[in-house]
Amino acid sequence: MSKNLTYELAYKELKDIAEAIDNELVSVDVLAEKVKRASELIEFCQKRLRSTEKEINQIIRGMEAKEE
Amino acid sequence: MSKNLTYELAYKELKDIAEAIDNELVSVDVLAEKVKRASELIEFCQKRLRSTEKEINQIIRGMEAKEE
Amino acid sequence: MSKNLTYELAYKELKDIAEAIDNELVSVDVLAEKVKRASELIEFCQKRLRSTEKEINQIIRGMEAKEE
Amino acid sequence: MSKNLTYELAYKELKDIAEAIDNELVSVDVLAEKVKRASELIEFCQKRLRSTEKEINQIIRGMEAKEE
Amino acid sequence: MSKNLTYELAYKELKDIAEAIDNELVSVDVLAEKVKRASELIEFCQKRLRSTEKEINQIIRGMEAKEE
Amino acid sequence: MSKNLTYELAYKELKDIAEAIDNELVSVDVLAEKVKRASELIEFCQKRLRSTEKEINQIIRGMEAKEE
Amino acid sequence: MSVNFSEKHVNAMSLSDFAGLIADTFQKKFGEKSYWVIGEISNYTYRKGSQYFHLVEKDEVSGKVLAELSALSFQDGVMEIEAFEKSTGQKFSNGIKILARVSVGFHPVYGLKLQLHQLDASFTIGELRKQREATLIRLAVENPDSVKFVDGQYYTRNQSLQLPKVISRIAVISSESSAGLEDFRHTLESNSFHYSFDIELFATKVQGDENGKKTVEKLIEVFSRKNEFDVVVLVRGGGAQTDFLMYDSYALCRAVARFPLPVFSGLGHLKDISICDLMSHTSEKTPTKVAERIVSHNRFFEESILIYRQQIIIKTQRVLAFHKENLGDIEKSLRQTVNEGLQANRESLNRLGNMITSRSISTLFRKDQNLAELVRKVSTKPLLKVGSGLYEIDQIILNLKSNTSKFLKQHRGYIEHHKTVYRLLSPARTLARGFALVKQNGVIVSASSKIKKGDHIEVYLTGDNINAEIKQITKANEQEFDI
Repeated sequence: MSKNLTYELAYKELKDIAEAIDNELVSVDVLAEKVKRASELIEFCQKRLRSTEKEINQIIRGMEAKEE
Repeated sequence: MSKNLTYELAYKELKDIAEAIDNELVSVDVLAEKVKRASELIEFCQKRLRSTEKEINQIIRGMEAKEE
Repeated sequence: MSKNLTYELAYKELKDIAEAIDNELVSVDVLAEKVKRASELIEFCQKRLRSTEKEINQIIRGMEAKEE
Repeated sequence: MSKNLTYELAYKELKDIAEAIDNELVSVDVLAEKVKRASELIEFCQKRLRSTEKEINQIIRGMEAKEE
Repeated sequence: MSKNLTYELAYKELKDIAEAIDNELVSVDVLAEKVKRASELIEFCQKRLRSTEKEINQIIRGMEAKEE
Repeated sequence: MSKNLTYELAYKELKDIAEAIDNELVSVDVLAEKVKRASELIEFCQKRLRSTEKEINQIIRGMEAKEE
Repeated sequence: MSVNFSEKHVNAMSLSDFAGLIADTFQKKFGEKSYWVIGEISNYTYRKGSQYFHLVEKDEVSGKVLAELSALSFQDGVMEIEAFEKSTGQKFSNGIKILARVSVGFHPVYGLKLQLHQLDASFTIGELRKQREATLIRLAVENPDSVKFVDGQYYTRNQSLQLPKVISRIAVISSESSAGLEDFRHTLESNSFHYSFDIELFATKVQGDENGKKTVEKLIEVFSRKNEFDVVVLVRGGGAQTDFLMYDSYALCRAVARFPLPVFSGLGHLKDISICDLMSHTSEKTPTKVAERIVSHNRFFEESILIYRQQIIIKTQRVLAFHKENLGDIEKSLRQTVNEGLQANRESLNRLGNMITSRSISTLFRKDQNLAELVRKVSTKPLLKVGSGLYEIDQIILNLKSNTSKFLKQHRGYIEHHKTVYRLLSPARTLARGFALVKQNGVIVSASSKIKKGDHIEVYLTGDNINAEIKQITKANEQEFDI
């Protein structure tokens, strides 16, 4: 997976795939391939979300600590 | 059977044959031949679908495994 | 009987004869002859139908066998 | 943090960040970074407020002393 | 504080500062400075009032003395 | 105090001072000065009411001496 | 010459005899009779208990003397005059018109004399009133700029003059010895406020000042020094009723009405006020009252400046108090707003901080949800699609099976049909049903037209062939065989 991939790009691509699948625009021939790509993007996005969440929680804890 | 045959093409041809038979547009002379072709296409499509199914199930299982 | 005769041609000829007789275009002189031709054509067609049926049944049985 | 940063500028930047986050204009990719910046700005502003308050209290005490 | 400062000018400036603070036109950055200036102006005005009062009381006492 | 000062002028000036003070048109800066002037005008009128022309000239000379 | 002289001398009478004759004639003619006569008094004098005067009649237009007789009064007349003066409020003196009952006498030494017996005071009062009214009308008519009569009231230029704020320089026109002047001076100089005044007397004889001429002259004198005075005061000595008529005189009243300094009058009269009082700026009944009026005018001024002083003192203290309070308020509000401002800033910082953290967490949560939604879509739909593909294929198989067998069955049907038709059409089966085949010379005959009587034909039946000869031909009823 490209190093330049961002959450936004990944999410966008994922959404396009999901919509195409939802609207049955993906032929059986490439269906598995698309699902594979989607699963990669999902993993990427989830990792990104979790790391961001962790990072933000740390910042918030830092702020709270200073406030006290 | 051609290597370039795709599920879409196969399905399309299969459907055309089925419709032609249904509408009695197939002469008795080629009926057996058409049915033969249909049986080959059916086999192709079924294989394709089953393999796709298997593949997708694996991907999904993989995703679920990572999520846990 | 010509080797090139097909079910379609045979059925067509049979139909033409039937129509000609119906329109009284066939004299008694040739009637016997026509009736003879017709009986040959009928036999041809029946054979064709039987062989086609047999063939198709084999194909379908083959499909069913694979399916199981 | 820049030496030229003023409370006004800091507050303005903070408000912009808050608005952008509120309007979901901040992508996940930079969200943590923005929150980090916001926490720094808040700290800066709080320090500023505390020092200003201290200074003003001194002035007011000075006034009261003269009044008596 | 300027030697040319008059009560009117001082009072005007004081009022402007008070209004600006009341209307939140004074940024936190200069608040302490403004409050400092205001405290100086208040002191100046109070001194002025006291000296004027003293002077006037003397004049009035002089007037009353003459009447008797 | 001018030799040309008459009751009329003194009265007018006194009235103006009283009205100005009443309407708060006299700033604190000149308030004492105005009150002083008023007390002089009143003294002038009162003395003059009780003195002959000769005595008045002496009073005025005395006031002028003070003014210098 | 001498004879004539002597003759004349013989006839001549001594003057006393002649005077006696005149006296006798007067005595005979008038005796003790008395007459009511109208005339104006002039040349009035008083000697040894008697009044001597002339009665004069003048032409009203030209003023030319039409008659003038001398008169005197003895005991009864003197008493009449006293009563007259009492009831008219007017001294019996020159210029007064009277209605008098008189007797006529002639004295050898003093000549013709009228003796006053009785006076009709009401006539004189009426005359005076008439005269007074005439003077007032004349003042208004001849001096429209300085005397105006509006709504029963006289307004003069003098009245319209503004009094100076303080009256201190006073020109007094009075007789030097007048008691009124003394009262006036005393009241002014002993005022309780110790105001000082510069009083200059312009002395004039009020007694015998006919038509106020002397007073007018004094007014002119004051006029020439008008800048040295604030007001002119006319006072008349108090005590007995003195000559009052001059204050109704046209000349004096006109001068007062037009005078450029305010004129105060204190004429000490008790009855009617004089025309001069009407024309003057301010009139009081007595000189003392005029003086009091002047003192109170000055007092009014002093009080008004003292009121200003009081106002200034009070207001100044108020101004100072107001400013003190203002300063206090500003200081207080400054402290409050500064604290509030800091508090507000603190609160808004907290608000922003909370918003940023809560919003970013909720954003992440929502993104998670969005992602889950996509995961759901991506993981369910493909399997459904594959499943439906398999189902479709099964359907196609089923259709294919039934359609092909249906198709073949149909074709078998068609062929069976043809088979039946041709079986029915074979000639052998036709003959078997009783039909016969007719041939002539080996050719099948389908119509009778070709056969003639005597021709030989072969008739084919099932099982047998018959040779036959034609004996008769009849037209057949074709309908019998038409199906």
